[in-house]
Amino acid sequence: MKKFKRIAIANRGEVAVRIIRACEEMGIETVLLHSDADINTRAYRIATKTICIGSAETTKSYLNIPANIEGALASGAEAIHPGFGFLSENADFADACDKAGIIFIGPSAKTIRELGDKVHCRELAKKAGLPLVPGYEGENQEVSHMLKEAENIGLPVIVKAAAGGGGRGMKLVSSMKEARELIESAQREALSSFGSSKVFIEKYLDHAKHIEFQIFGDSTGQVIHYFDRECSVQRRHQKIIEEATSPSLTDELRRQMGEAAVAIAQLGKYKGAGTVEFLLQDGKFYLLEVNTRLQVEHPVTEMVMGVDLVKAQILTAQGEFVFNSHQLRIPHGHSIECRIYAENPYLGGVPSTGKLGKVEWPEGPGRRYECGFDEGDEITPYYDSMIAKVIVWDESRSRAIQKMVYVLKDSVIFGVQTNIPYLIKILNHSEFVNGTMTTRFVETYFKDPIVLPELSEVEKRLVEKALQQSRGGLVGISPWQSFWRGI
Amino acid sequence: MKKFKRIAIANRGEVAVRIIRACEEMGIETVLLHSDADINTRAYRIATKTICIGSAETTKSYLNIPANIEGALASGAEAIHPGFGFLSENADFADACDKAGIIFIGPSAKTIRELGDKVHCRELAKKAGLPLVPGYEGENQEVSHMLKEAENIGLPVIVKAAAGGGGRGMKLVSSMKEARELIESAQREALSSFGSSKVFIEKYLDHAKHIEFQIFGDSTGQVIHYFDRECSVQRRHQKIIEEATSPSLTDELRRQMGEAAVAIAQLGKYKGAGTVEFLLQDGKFYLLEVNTRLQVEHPVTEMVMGVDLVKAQILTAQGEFVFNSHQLRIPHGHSIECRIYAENPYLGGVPSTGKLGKVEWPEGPGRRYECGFDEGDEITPYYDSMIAKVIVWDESRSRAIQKMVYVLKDSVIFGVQTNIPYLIKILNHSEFVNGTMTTRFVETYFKDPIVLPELSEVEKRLVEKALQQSRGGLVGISPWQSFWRGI
Amino acid sequence: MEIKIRHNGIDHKATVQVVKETLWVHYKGRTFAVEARASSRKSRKAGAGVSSDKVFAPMPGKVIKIFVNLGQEIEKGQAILVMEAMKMEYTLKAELSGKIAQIECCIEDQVVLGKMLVKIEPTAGSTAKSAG
Amino acid sequence: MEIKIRHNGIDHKATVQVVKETLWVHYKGRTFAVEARASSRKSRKAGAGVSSDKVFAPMPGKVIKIFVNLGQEIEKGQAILVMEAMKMEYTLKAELSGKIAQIECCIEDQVVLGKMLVKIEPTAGSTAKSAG
Repeated sequence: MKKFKRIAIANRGEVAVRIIRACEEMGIETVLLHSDADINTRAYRIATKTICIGSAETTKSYLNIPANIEGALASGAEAIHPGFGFLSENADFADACDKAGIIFIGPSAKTIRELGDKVHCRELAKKAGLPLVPGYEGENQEVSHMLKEAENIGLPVIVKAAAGGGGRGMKLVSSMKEARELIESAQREALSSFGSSKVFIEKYLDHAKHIEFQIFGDSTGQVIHYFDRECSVQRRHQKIIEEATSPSLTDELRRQMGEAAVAIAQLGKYKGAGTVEFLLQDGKFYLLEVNTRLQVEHPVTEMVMGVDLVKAQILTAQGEFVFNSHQLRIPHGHSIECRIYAENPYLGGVPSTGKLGKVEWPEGPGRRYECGFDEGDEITPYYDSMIAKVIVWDESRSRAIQKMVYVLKDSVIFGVQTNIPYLIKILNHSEFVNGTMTTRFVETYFKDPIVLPELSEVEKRLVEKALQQSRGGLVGISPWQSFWRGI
Repeated sequence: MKKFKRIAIANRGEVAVRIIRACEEMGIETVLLHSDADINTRAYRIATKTICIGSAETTKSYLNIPANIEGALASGAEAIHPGFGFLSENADFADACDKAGIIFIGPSAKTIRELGDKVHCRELAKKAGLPLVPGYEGENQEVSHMLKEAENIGLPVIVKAAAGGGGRGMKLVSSMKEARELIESAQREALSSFGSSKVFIEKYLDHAKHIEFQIFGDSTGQVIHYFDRECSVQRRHQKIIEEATSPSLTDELRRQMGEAAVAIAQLGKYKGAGTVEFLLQDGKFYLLEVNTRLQVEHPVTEMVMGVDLVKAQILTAQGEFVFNSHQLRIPHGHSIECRIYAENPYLGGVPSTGKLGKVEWPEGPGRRYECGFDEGDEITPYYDSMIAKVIVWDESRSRAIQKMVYVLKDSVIFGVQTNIPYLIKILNHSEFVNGTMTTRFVETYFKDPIVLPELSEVEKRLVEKALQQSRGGLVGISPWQSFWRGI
Repeated sequence: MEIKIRHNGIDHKATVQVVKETLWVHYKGRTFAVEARASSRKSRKAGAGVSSDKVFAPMPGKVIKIFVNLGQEIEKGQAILVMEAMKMEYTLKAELSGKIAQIECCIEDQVVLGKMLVKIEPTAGSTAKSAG
Repeated sequence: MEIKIRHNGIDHKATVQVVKETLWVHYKGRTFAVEARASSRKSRKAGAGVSSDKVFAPMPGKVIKIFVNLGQEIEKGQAILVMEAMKMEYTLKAELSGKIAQIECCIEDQVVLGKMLVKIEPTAGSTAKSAG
């Protein structure tokens, strides 16, 4: 057992802020290992120390193992928190940390290899008797071979990065005509995002729900779960809205799936925070994958379970986290998270970059904002476009939805377009309200960009007044001679 | 059962904001009934409608029953939420609402009279077999008579407003020499704060803890409790730091006190949110009083119990709140609240008024800020000096304390002095850390104003640089020729 | 900045700010942006992206694949090129049928927002849909 | 405003703001305020309140009780008057023994922060404690 004095953070944006806040409260200093493009971010401002480890390109900085290790060593950090994405599920990075005498905050390299690599994970799952989605996970990555495999499994199939997660490099193939282009594209994205072009193919369940269990292994090797989340609202296989607990599980299903999640985690000797993802269709569940890291959507679990997963990760790495066996683990109320993307919802979600103007997240009970940027910061095109997460908690799901809609409307983000109007439409959709949405919900109902509403009379008058004031009272120029700014 | 479209708020500051936020999320419009001194406050800015009901003096506005009723009627509100303080425990106000056809969000006027008036409450408690602190609650308010009663009970005694709460008009009498002046002073404060000079006298328990239970009566007449809070950290009988749950109760004591709290609330046919306050000394508890309203410290209960008491109040007033008997009520983790007062901690807490500069409450998981004012707002001398509340939640008490200290240090409030340095000293005191503090904790260890620390070299250099920049680079004037600003 | 107007006897409040020549407005739960530059007459209609006969870059990013050649006949809806930004790929498609008249980018080009990438000469009879 | 200085080779960052002639500084978890007016030579030492031989108003508020009369002999620690602000009463006490030399307020007066309320002529030998 060893208390950390200083932890390095091999990440950026809101998750870096999340980790720094936990460290601050625990009296631990932080070192942000950042790229040169991330000087104007909240994490940079609040970290105890900052070390620039490379240029904007992720392969030069956030994916660069030697640079991260060097930075951590130079700063005197005793441990590294990898956050999510980037190197968080990279076993080689965990090994490199070991070798350098730095504690990697996460499961062991061996566990990451066994559970995090989807191929090994599927083998382990078979041993544990967990149901799997039919698929191809072979070494032969020739596109022509992959095409044959896809045909064998039967369309629709999904192509996904073997080393990936979070929807990156995932493609849905519905017809053989487009199969070649999609497989190639998935391989390219896998390479640029995860450093390996390896992909595999899986039967696509076309009316399934995405249900996942938060698992945790304490310092003594005990593994438990902190109940479930539902993340069926996905666009291009990337989660947009997550909630805890799922509105779709019966007590019996919840029990079975929770037991399955713990079983596979135990087989992998899991330590720290992880997630076992399932697809649920027609009352049957299938193992999707295991994410051997903190999840983007971990806050909804924290809200309903009354836990702090990041602190638990750090305490586990210190060797002093042990479950209290007397404590009942029961979810309280309902929590929803919306991911705020800097993108133009009126153009189908193309990224929107630029300098942030005013950013206001209105305070209130049961509201939590995880944000990596403040007014004056620049949203650059180099990284994921998720700039913040809005999390709400309330006593019931319907109240949580109502609260989320209100909070999103009341939040102010100037300088970049965001998906907030899109999120509000989703939250108000009857399928979401009834909790019956599947992973195809978004592509079914929200395939097209949403329509930019015309300005009302009042809105036009507000614009006129604002422009007059900002021009120091210069009048006579109707803004309607200028044009809408689409991005 | 009737859904409200519009609720009037007969209050100000952070509690008005709290109520408006709850209404917004429920889709209910709000009408702020405010004094003319409260134009520059957050509640004024975010309410759907605002109606000025009188001048700054509380008797002309916030304590003026006809003005509040008129304002509510004029605005078309169907219900009034009284918040806490002001008219919240005034049975005449509840009656006036009834008469005007407006729903008073709180218990019935009859319940307020029976439980809220301390004299009636003690009678009811005797019926219910609840242990009481010895005291005098008679009608004879002649100071000479009160002096005799005080002598009979035996010093030390406490003098408190019959209609009051929250420490207002409470005085501790330790010697007969000062008794007359203190009784008179208590009567004056009672008159100015609650409109009645009636006070009563009670034996002072000199090493007691203040423990209270949050009770709630639903629309069907069922009464339950949402566990306990400890509020032993009091200065001049005003709470400063509160927490849920109390670190001082055994399971058995908690059960007994909870049952006693529910018993007296049931006798009073309690509807909505209320608090039963006890003193606990040497393992024995005594009923202190019942507060027939929302409590300032209600957020700590909300954090550990997973409830929203304000929404529950509104739903109860709508006649649609019914407890779910299947739901387990178990506290999760620990929550602490610090009241932020605009006062000078280096001068024993004299009020500090003025225009607010920068106000920054740093975001993070398990942090909640209830604040009534923003940058540019004026803190006026007319009202209570509590300008905000900082609430934290964490998995354990020790972690919650650590988090609170960090959060208080990281918060920025410019323009008025606050009690933050004082709070930090209290939070770090071993009695508080061990949870052994009594209601005399503050007067024992924090009687004297805290000492204003000398500026360090670095701080002096920061001041020099800041002054140079703010004067547009004008140099050569050492700020050490100017003087410390005490207030 | 907070502004207030009176319209038909009712007050309306909004939060507004000019950020880099764009006016941002938050009013009644909706945020929208308009060009603040008075002299701007240049049309940057809703959206860059594919607007009538030109394919614009809908975001800053990298061109990673071009499917068409100069002079090639294309169908409405046909993929023109692929851009990458923020680690995601976006396929830009033709909004009308015609012939590729101009290609203004190369593979691996970093392009700025709104750059015209490809121009299409419409087939007679194929009308450009208004991009509103 | 954020400012940064370098001291002994280490960077120190602080948040600062001038509000109404007072400079406010937040540095390493502590907020403090100093007079920003360069010309201010007037001593407003830590505290108003009772400072040596004068009783100042420690806050804006109302005088509700005066216990002393002009010329009256008083003891150190004796209550001089009661002020009310924010619904709380504050008793101001003498910091030294002496004779009331001046009374500059009446009951019910609204007084501003720092106003001199009562002046005491110290008894020979009674020294004013520094108010620091």
